[in-house]
Amino acid sequence: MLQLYQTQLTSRLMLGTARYPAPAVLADAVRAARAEVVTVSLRRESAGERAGQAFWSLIRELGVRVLPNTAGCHSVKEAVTTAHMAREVFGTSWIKLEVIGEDDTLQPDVFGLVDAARTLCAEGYEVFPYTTEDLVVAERLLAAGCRVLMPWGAPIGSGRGLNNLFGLKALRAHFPEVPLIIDAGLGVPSHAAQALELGFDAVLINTAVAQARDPVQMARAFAQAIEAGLAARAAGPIEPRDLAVPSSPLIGTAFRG
Amino acid sequence: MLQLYQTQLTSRLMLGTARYPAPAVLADAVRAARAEVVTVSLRRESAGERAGQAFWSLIRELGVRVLPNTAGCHSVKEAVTTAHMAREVFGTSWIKLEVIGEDDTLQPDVFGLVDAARTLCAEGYEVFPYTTEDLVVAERLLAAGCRVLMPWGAPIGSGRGLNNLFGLKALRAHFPEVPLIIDAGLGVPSHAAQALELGFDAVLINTAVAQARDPVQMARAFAQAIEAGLAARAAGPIEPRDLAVPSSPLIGTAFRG
Amino acid sequence: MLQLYQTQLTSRLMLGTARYPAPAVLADAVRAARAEVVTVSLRRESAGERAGQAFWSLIRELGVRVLPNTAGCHSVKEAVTTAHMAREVFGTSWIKLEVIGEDDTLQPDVFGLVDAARTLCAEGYEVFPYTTEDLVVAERLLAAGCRVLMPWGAPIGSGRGLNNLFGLKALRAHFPEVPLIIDAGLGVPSHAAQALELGFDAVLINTAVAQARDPVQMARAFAQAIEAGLAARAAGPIEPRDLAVPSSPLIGTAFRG
Amino acid sequence: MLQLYQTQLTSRLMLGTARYPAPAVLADAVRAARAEVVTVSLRRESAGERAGQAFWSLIRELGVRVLPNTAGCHSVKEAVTTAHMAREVFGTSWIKLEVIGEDDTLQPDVFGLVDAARTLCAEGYEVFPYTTEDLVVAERLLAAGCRVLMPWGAPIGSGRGLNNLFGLKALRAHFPEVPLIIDAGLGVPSHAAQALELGFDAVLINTAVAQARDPVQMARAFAQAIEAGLAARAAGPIEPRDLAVPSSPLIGTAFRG
Amino acid sequence: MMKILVNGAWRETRSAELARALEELGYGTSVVTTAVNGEFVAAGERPGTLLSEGDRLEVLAPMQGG
Amino acid sequence: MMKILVNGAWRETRSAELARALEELGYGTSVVTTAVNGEFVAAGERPGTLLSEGDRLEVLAPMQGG
Amino acid sequence: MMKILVNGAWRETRSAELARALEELGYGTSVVTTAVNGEFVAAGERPGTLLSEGDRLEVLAPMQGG
Amino acid sequence: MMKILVNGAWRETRSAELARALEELGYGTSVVTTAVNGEFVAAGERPGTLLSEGDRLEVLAPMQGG
Repeated sequence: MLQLYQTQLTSRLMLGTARYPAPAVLADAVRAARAEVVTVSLRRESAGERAGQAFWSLIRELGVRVLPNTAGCHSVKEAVTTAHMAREVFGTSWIKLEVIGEDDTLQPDVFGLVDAARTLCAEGYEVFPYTTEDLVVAERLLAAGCRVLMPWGAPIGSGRGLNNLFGLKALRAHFPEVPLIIDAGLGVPSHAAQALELGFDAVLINTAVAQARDPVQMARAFAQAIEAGLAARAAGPIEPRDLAVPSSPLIGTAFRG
Repeated sequence: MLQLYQTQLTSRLMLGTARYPAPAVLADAVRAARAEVVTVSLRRESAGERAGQAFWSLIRELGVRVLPNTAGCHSVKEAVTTAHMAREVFGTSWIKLEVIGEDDTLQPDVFGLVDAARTLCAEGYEVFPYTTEDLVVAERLLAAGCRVLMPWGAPIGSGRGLNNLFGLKALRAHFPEVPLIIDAGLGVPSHAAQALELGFDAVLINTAVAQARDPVQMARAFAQAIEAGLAARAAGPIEPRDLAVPSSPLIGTAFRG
Repeated sequence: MLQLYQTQLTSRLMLGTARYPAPAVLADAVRAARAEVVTVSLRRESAGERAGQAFWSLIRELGVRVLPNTAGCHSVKEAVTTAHMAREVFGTSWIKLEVIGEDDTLQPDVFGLVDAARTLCAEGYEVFPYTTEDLVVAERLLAAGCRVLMPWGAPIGSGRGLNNLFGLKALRAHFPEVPLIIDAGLGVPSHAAQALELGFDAVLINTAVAQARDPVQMARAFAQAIEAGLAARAAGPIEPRDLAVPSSPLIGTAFRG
Repeated sequence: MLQLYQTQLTSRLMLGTARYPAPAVLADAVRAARAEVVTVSLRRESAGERAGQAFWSLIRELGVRVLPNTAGCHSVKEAVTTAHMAREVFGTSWIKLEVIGEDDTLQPDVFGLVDAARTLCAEGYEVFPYTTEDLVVAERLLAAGCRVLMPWGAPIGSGRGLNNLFGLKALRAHFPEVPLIIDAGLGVPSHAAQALELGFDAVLINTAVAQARDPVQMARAFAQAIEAGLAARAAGPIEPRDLAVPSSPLIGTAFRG
Repeated sequence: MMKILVNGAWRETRSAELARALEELGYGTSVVTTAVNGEFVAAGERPGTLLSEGDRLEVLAPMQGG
Repeated sequence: MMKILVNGAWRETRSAELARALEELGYGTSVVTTAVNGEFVAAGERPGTLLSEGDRLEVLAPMQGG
Repeated sequence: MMKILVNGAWRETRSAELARALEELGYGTSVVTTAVNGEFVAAGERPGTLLSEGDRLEVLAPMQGG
Repeated sequence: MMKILVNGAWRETRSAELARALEELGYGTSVVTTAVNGEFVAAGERPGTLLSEGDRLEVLAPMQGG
């Protein structure tokens, strides 16, 4: 079981809800992934279209917990206001805090992030900060009151996998007790399995599922790979070696005088 | 379904039977892996101990297909004789052909391998040659009559994963129709998932399962990861990109004038 | 020519002065490297030993420009006071600003770094901040008044080379006009050549030279590699490709019908 | 000094002569590289054009040793006949033996290579076989009489650098006394420096110089990088570490109670 | 009549009170959340919140997000 | 009595016939496969196969393998 | 006599004035730079700077650095 | 007159002797090396080497190579 604030979760796969070809595909993907948490966002609602209402009905039918994000926010003020609005409409104190610092890489502005986290934690939010692998930033976020961190694997939507393996391993080693969820940048299930094998607690996937040719099958594949990675971590993997070790025993080999 | 010679298989995970802490663990691991094929070997039998008899009973009870290997053979002659002996005792024409060329890396002797493959294919064996990622060697093995290839991922027992990714991708691209089974060198389930994602047809694992702290759980983890990799390949993964793409749509973003 | 604040430099190799086997070796290494800038530090002087006096004489005889650092400082206050003291004793407004955030990786505390940089830039210092590859931090340092950045290659003394290649390339691409000096973590000359090939302007080396078996020869090797990397960048390298292109022309090949 | 058969060489950079924008550029590049050996080839000569005569005059004026290749040969027979012809026209027993097995990657046909090497060594040629990193193939080439090996770095013209680092290191470790020259696939000088740092004896470059925007400057850059790599190897580099080690001594740090 | 900026577009509203203005603008039964001039206004405060000419009103609803 | 090398160790056997020699050596009911001087001898050929002094006999059985 | 912490060690000094105290402590002709209680004191200010019992004095000099 | 394949193209030559045929084909003073039907013919053997109708003659010269 994974504990995030007061919530116990079985699934280690969180799913983003954006960029699917159709709402029904999203719903099937969530079910295939056996996801217990999905991320959601806020946008301007047109009185005529009422697109948000349909989306919200869909999500509620899925019976999953929602983790609202502050995607697109570039300032502390925007992020905090968005968090306030999200709590009202989604009825949860969870907030995936994004303060974007740079539009090409969509990377976190770690300064704004820590400020906004401090404000929101003080107001009783349960903050899931989208951050980098920087240990010192992580320390500040924990000091601000965060009890979960969401380090990036690679830039959002890039599909590159765990880009800075060394840095991510150091982060994991440094905070053995803090739930760490890899958010963003994974492309294929083996990336997710690797994250769990390295000891990360969960993974949030969006683009890699939603933009696959078959999102539902891909959601299922990620779920399996994540279970595999978690199990492998628990099963005590072998250490990599430089030289070969024979798997078939050499004692009793025939034709050896 | 995967067709290897005349045999149709569902499972993409073959399991080696060596180096387990106990026979019962091996049996449980095979079941947990849902493996349909296990590799076996021959060794000198002591009349008193009759160790081979007990092992052979165990394997037969598992009801899996066996793929005998020629592990430890350093010459064509040894490998061919071993194949003859294996066919008799295991009652199968399948032979995992290993001709070892170098003891540190246990790497294939590609010259002896092609010679032995030619002889055995002519004698009606269904040869599974343990080879490198060398395209030209692969071509020769196919010309010799092999219909399946088993390229190494990394040196046996090293647990390094797919060492020469570029070379292995080239091999896959070059022989789109030939069943290719990654044999040797994988350490964790994410390595196996990656192999399937890249289009390899199956994976043979031994040390990474047998020497894990909990082999049974690790066997299950590999099985899941391999299913995940296969499904992901079929589901059409996204292409990796250099720059970030927002997963939350930017249209309708609040606070933007 | 490389311009760092008002100073024009020819050499792209800066040398640290610590951890050499003997002062004479340091002096020879500086000469072999044809370095124009060396980094220095401050420490507690014992009235009896006067070790600092001897070191300072040695450096002055070398006729190089010094870049004092704030090594070992963990707070803004310490770093700023150290900078004040360094300016007095070394007679330069240059300061290599280090605010260490984590003792295992000796990585920058980017929060303290930006604060200290703001203070020191306002006081007229020419600040060389030791930072990470984080683009947003870089933006803040530039906004604070820094005109040069010193991103790490890898943790200090690790000798790993450019650890986060993707992040460092993004940093270079993002600030094409800012002098970027790779500081820390390089192990061998090929690492330094690579940094210059990627467009970084200079490299600061200490451990890799000082702790080599022959520091003087290693200093010369780094100098050459850095010149090579700079020249290669200017010479317009080929793009890497996936498939092979024959270097010997195929037109006119013999024996082709 | 590097001894290749009976010849002592100072330079560790061999240069290919193909694909330069103009003959004068080639000549300048050879001089800038301070190369002592260049590779050459044979092609069909048109009686009217006499292109070969002009090229041959150019090479002779450079006063370098030539290493003729058998580029484009796909069979043992072609390669052996080409070697015979090359010896006559170039007046050298040196032959860079290429037997191409696959046109996409231009990779060696290691079977044909060993056969042709055996024939040519028996005829008194000094054979420089273009081969893969395969240890067993290397063993066969040495048994055939080769005293120098030319393993590929990556497919010809790909510019990828040392593709299979693990395999190449194993090759170097396995044959500590055999001159090993990296042939093909390098793109930038840092790749070449790395090859020398790893203990390879020399490097043959063609495309990366000839197709650079400024081949002459690039030739000089490669020469420098190779000298740097060689010197670094001799100077005893530091070992890479996982954790950071401070380069500025911590003893005597100010403000520490 | 008063001009305010609703989700970035100029709209006219007769009512100065936020709750009524929302109804007037067609959001009567929708699940939305609001901010005025960058400050969150909770649903319970909408009846007492008065808009002024030129105010920036954000009316947001659930959307897909990553 | 004849000395032969059985699985790399010198053993004595009375019978020169492979099938009987195997029984004598204690492999009577075991699932084994044999080679004499590096050549495979199938089970069906064991009765007619005669061993000579100094022959190398391999008696192999199933084992764990990777 | 006054006790102060010089580079982390307790020392006694007769003079309360920083410039004289430095001479007394043996730093008369050295190239050093000083801080009192974590604040930089420039060389020119040393004559007018008075130390108090328990003050922390840092006397630093150039050293090797990376 | 005889037809032979010179560097992959059909040419006619009056002389059957390789040395003369090369002169006839315009290679008189060039540094070239030759093969007939895939076999190397050294310069010294050209005078005594006779060509036959349909022979494949390669006339190669130094070229750029990698």
